[in-house]
Amino acid sequence: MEYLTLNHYLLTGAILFALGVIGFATRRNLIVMFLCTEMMFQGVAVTLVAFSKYHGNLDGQSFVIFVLTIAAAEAALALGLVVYLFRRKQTLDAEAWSAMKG
Amino acid sequence: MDNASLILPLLVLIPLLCGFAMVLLPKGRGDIAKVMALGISTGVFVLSLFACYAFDWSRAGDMQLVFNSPWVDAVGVRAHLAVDSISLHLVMLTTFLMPITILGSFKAVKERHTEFYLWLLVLQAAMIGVFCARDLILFYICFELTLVPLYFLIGIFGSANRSWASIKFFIFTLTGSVFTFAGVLYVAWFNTTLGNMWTFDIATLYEAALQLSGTQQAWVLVALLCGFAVKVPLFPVHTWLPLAHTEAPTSGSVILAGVLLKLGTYGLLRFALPMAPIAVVEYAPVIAVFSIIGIIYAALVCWVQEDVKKLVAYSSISHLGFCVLGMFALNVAGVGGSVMYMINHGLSTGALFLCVGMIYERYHTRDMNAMSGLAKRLPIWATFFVFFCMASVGLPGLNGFVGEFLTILGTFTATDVLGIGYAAAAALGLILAAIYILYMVGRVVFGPVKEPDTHGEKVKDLSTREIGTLLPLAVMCIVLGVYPTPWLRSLEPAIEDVIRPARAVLAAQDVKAPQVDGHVSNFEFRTSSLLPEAAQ
Amino acid sequence: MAYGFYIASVCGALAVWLVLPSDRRKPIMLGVIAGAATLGGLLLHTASLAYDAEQGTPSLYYYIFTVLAVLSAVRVISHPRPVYSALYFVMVVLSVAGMFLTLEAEFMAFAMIIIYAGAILVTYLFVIMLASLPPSAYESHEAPAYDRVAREPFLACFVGFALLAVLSSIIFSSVDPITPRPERDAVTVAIEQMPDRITPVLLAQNAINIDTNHPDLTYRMEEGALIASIGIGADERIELTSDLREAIANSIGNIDRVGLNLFESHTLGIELAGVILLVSMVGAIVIAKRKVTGGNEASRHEGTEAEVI
Amino acid sequence: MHTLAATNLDLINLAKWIPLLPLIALVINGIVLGAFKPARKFAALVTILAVGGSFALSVAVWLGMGSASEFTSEQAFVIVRAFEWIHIGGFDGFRADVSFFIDPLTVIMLLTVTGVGTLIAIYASGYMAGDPGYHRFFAYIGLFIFAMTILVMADNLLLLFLGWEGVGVSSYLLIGYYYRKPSAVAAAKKAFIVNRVGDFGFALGLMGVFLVFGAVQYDRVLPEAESVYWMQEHGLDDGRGIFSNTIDDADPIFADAELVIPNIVEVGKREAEIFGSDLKKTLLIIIPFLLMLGAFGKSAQLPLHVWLPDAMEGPTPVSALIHAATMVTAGVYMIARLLPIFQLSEYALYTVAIVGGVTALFAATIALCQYDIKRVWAYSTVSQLGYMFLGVGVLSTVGGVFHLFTHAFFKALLFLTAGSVMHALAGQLDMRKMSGLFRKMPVTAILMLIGCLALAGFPYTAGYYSKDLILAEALVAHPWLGWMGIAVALITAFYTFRLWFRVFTGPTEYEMSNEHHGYPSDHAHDDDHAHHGPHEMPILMNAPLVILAIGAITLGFLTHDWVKDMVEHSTAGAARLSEPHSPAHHAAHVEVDPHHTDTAHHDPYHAAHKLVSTITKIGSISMILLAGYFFWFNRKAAERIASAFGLIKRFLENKWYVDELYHVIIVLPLRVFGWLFYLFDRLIIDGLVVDGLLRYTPRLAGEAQTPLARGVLQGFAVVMAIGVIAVLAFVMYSVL
Repeated sequence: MEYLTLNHYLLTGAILFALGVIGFATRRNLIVMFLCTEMMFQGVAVTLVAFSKYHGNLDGQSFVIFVLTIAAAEAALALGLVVYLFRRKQTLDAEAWSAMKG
Repeated sequence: MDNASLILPLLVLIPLLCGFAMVLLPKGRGDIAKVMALGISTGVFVLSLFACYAFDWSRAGDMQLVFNSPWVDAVGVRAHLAVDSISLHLVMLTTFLMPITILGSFKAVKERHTEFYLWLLVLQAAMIGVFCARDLILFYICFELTLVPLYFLIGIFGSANRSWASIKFFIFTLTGSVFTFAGVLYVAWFNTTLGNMWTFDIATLYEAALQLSGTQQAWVLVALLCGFAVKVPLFPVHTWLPLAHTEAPTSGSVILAGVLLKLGTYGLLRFALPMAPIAVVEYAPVIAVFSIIGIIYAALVCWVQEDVKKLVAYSSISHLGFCVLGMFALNVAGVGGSVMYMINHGLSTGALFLCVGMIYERYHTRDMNAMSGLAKRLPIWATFFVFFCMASVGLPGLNGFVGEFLTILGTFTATDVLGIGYAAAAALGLILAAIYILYMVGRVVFGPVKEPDTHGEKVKDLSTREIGTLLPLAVMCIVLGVYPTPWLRSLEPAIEDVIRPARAVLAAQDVKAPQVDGHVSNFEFRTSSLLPEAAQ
Repeated sequence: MAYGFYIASVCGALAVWLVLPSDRRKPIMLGVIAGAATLGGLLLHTASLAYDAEQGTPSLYYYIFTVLAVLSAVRVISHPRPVYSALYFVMVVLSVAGMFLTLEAEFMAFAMIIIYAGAILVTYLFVIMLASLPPSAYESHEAPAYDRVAREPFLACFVGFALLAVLSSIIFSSVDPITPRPERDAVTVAIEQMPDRITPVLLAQNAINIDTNHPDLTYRMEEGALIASIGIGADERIELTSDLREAIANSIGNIDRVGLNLFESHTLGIELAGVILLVSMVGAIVIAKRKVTGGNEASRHEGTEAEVI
Repeated sequence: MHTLAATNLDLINLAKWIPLLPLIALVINGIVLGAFKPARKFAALVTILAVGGSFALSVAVWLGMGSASEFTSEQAFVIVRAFEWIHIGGFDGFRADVSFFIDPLTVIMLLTVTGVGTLIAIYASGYMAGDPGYHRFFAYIGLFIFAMTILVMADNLLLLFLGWEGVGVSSYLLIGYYYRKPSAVAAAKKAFIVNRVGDFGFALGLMGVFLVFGAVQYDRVLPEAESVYWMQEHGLDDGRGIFSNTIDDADPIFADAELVIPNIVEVGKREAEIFGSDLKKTLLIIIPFLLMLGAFGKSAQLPLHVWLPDAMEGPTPVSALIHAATMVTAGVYMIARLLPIFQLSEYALYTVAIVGGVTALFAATIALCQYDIKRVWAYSTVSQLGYMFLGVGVLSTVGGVFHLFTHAFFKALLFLTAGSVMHALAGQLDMRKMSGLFRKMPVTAILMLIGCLALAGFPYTAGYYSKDLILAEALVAHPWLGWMGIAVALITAFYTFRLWFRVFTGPTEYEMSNEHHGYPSDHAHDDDHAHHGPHEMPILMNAPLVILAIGAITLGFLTHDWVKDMVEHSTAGAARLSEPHSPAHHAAHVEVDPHHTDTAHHDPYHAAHKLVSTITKIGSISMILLAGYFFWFNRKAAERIASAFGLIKRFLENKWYVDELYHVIIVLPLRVFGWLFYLFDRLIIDGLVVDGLLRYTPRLAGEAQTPLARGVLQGFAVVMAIGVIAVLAFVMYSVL
């Protein structure tokens, strides 16, 4: 029972990533969209740690730290923006912000 | 590098840089802009005369005044400019027409002068660049660069439907030339497969292209035709032209008809003929048939036009049909006629557009129903107009004839490629040309006097400035019609170079002909179709 | 071999498409069944692949965490209420953390739980509370359309599972063991420790002139021991033996090692991460401090836009 | 290069000034006088001096040539080189220079053109006086004379073509001279376009000649054609020499005249080439037909005759000069000049003869029923031109050219007197509205009478001799054509005098027209005649008429032998054509008396000659009397007969409905095709394909992906995902 293959973990990561993509594309709620990006991070994190294990060094794990950092920064900024946008239009619909005007 | 080698880069750079320098002019000083533009273009013309002087006419077929410096070394792109007599004549045409065009638009352009002249000068630089470029990439850059100024000239300074016209013109020609570029890139890539370095030197690629198989050449030819046929424009990809012409300002039309259309024929001459000789020999009849359809079709369409400018635009399509036809006759007379036709069409049709523009400036309409008998009101204009119409019809002694006759003669005598039937069909265009041109002259110049409402403005005959624009053209029309010898003589060696590969293919076919059934029967079919019963 | 993944992708796509929120009635149960079947099939398939390659069967925990993670993930993207999405996301994070434990990345696992589930998700929940309608709205079908109806679900499912299909067929183009091998860890640890022991030996040998950065150093394994062989002269070599079990016992834990790795190899990265966090903090404050005057602003803004353009 | 006592090269070298003088007149009139208004009254003087100068030069060239027989025996022709024109393709390539071919035929044509041209210019200086476009008119006349002289002097087909089209364009400008009159503009257009149809044939024929003979210069083509003909006839390929000429590289501009001496060169090569190639043999057969088309267009023969009657919209001097005396005869000249080529095709000359004969009859019948004086003369011209073609077609080039020569005089006379009548009646041309004008303008009446007599072939007038020659030859060659010609001669006499009697005899009645100089007289400054009634013309206008009249009477018996001598010794000489052409042979030939060749077919010819002259003598007189009866003494009877044949009369009055026919079968379909093509262009090519298919396909493709690119973030994400998938798939399938 102690034997694992790298492929299993990669598959899990891929599934999480793919589901994140689907969620990002289908959900129209800005907050949920960001949740989905976080989910993609999760998939990536699994992959990174798996490779870290596979290669026997800790660079993968270090990168997960960075991923965490980015996720935190993103959460702070993005959620700030979401709140801001919500206050502008009273909606979280992503399509309300589809016009590219500068 | 001697001084002569700097002439060509200067020819390209002076209008380009001076054109952009005009941006610095204070706003609202259109008077400065136009005088400056006239001065610059005249200067360029003088410089091109120097080029003629520096050019060694005794070896007119060779590339001379070479300027060759590295540009993008990584892929072998070079800034390589040089001219042989064909290019030089076309450069001369460009530099000659440009001051006239600028002078002709002094009054027509009422606002945004600086922009207008800027784009004209940039256009000139690009056109000269096309004719001088000996590097494929440079050629292509200049070729496409011509689109931009004209896009703005039509889009900003055109008439009512200008924005659609400019877009259509742009997309139409750009789409075609992308394929052309793919075609020549293919040749360049093919060159590397022969174990050579990447290069876009046209002369080198000529040699490489000769190693292409027949099928490969056919594809290259198709790719080249995609762009150049649109530019020419050959039937059935001509529909952008009437629209562009009717919407373009006068000067845009003059340059478009005078020089820009020749980029297409020039491209065919420079690339199709030497790079795909086998395919050219094989498909010359097909292309000739399209040219002939264009000649007759456009001529008939001309006849039912109500808009003078549109008529002249369609006549360009008909005329350029001769140009392409002569080129694919693949003999000296045909190709020589074709090149002469390029020059002559530039002069006479350019002049016709100027004339039409003068009417438009006076009456703000080009509708034939609204005007008639203008000879009474504008005798000098009428004289010039009839004169250029006659040049356009191909009256012997005027310039149009030389090209037209030689192209048909070339077609007629090219029994190994085209032959008599093609010439006869094309010659029908002579009759039709007379019909539509005289129809126009009869309605506009002659007949009972009828003028459009000018809202109380008094219509005056041509001013000295306007005569000044038409007179040089008229003089050149006569000179080229009466004494084309210098042009023909100098073109001959260059043309021989261009058609050499195709002639070699034909010579090889002749040798093979007795064994190959197809050729013999083809030939017999062509000739026998002309035989009357009695002769057989 | 890849066809299994393709079939699974198609089924999965169908399943996700069915369970995504929509105004129309869809056979959600069918989706659930298809999804379960897909996931089960997929895992069995991978297990069999690993088995075929004689790499043994993976740990049971892996399967538990994977199933948990995937199911929660599906719920994250399919639940119409953002609060529940966020809560399911916590589940995803927890299962991923569990998976990290199976990979012997204890530090990462706990960092995940603390930072993600603890900090980030709480922020999300705050925002959701701030910016969402009351729960009653969702219950009475007055939820905003952007939560009720998924956007282009079919296309998204297609794309997502196409991605998954491609990825999985690449992943399984070769099967490689990731078995936790104590020997390998031991060797790693022993090699890490070895230089500390080598330097005094070299000093003792007065072999100062040896380039200590690039010593002529080779390792080899003999009977559960690691032997390092150092060349100090033309032919002379010194051999040092290290017991691997001892080495492991002497080695530091996962947290220390991650820390060492971070600050030894990724110093600049760590600094930059700090800067990013700082900047994002400042940015968040700036954004939050902006004054917005609600719905009126929207209409006024539209008006000015027209003028500007 | 020989210099011969009989031939003065210096004089012949003056030939290059002949076209130049009218050209200078054109430039002065068109540009200098156009810009400087007060001097415009000198326009006529400039042109008269220029054309007169050309005439003087032509006379000088004629004198320089010496006697035709001597000239021909020594050098056949002289080429005066001016400068190189179109030359491409190296030594074997196409070459056509501006250089002039002087032989007796050229000289006859030159004398006719410039002589008649001068007289008509003098007449026109009076006729056109007061017209606002005075200088313009004389500029066009200068252009015409320039082109016409180029046409007759050209040494190659292409230069001929230049003249050919040049006269066409000047004719266009002159017919449309009253450009505000729509009918004049239409007529001008018609003339040019119908001529272009002919030119189409001519141009192709020219190219055919180049393809077969490798040159278009007469001095290379004609001898070779003769030699080929000889071989065709005799089945020989013995490589005997023919004339050929060493061609020096022309000095670019104004080289001296060059005597071209026939010399033996290596020949047979090209002949062998011609006989060896099916294509070339075929071309030899069709070339004459193509050239013929050109001739028929220019000379208004069936089926391209329609433009000439309409061309009468131009000022009357123009009708006289261009559409009667000179330009329209260019076709005859061309066929005469290229006779060796026409001979090579079995049926070519026969066709020419048939078309000529049929046209003569056809036009004469129409002339019978026309009421417009100028139209009667126009159809008469078409008919007489038919005679000339008949003459050339039966190898009687002497007859054809002689008739051309005399016709120029009497038809010019007829037109100009018609112009005088028109001038007197303020533009009235309808003979139903005039009668008994003899009392008002006797001089004009007598002058026209002389012209009419010559046209009717009254014994011993000019027309009698020339017509006689043609008819006799025709009767020998193709009897049915001969008889048809005789019938036409009778009809001609009748309609000619129908006109004269109606206009000048009977009770004096007339109705003035309100038109003069082409326009309704809204500007009355020059219409003082309207107040005075018909009157005689001033002496300035009558003097040239008198000269023409004298010519019309005397030229026949005075110049009969001269013309024969000239033509027989030109390249068009029938004698040369039937003889082989080795230089040796040629030299032998010269010793023979020119009349000697006639003895070859002495008996039939002389019998025919006698027959014809008897018939025409009696016939013309009786027809004149008949016309006199109907149109002088008993006009009622004429009307009764006319009404009895109402249907035929209407048919003839409407010119056999040829115009209408052409309109329906050619013009209308072309126009319809024009519209259809335009619609096709706009709707199908531009509309459906370009704006539809080509424009909307990318557009639809774009529309299809708008859900992804509507500006919503997710769309971009999906596109990005698709891109990632594509890359991964590519990696997977290509790398892994």
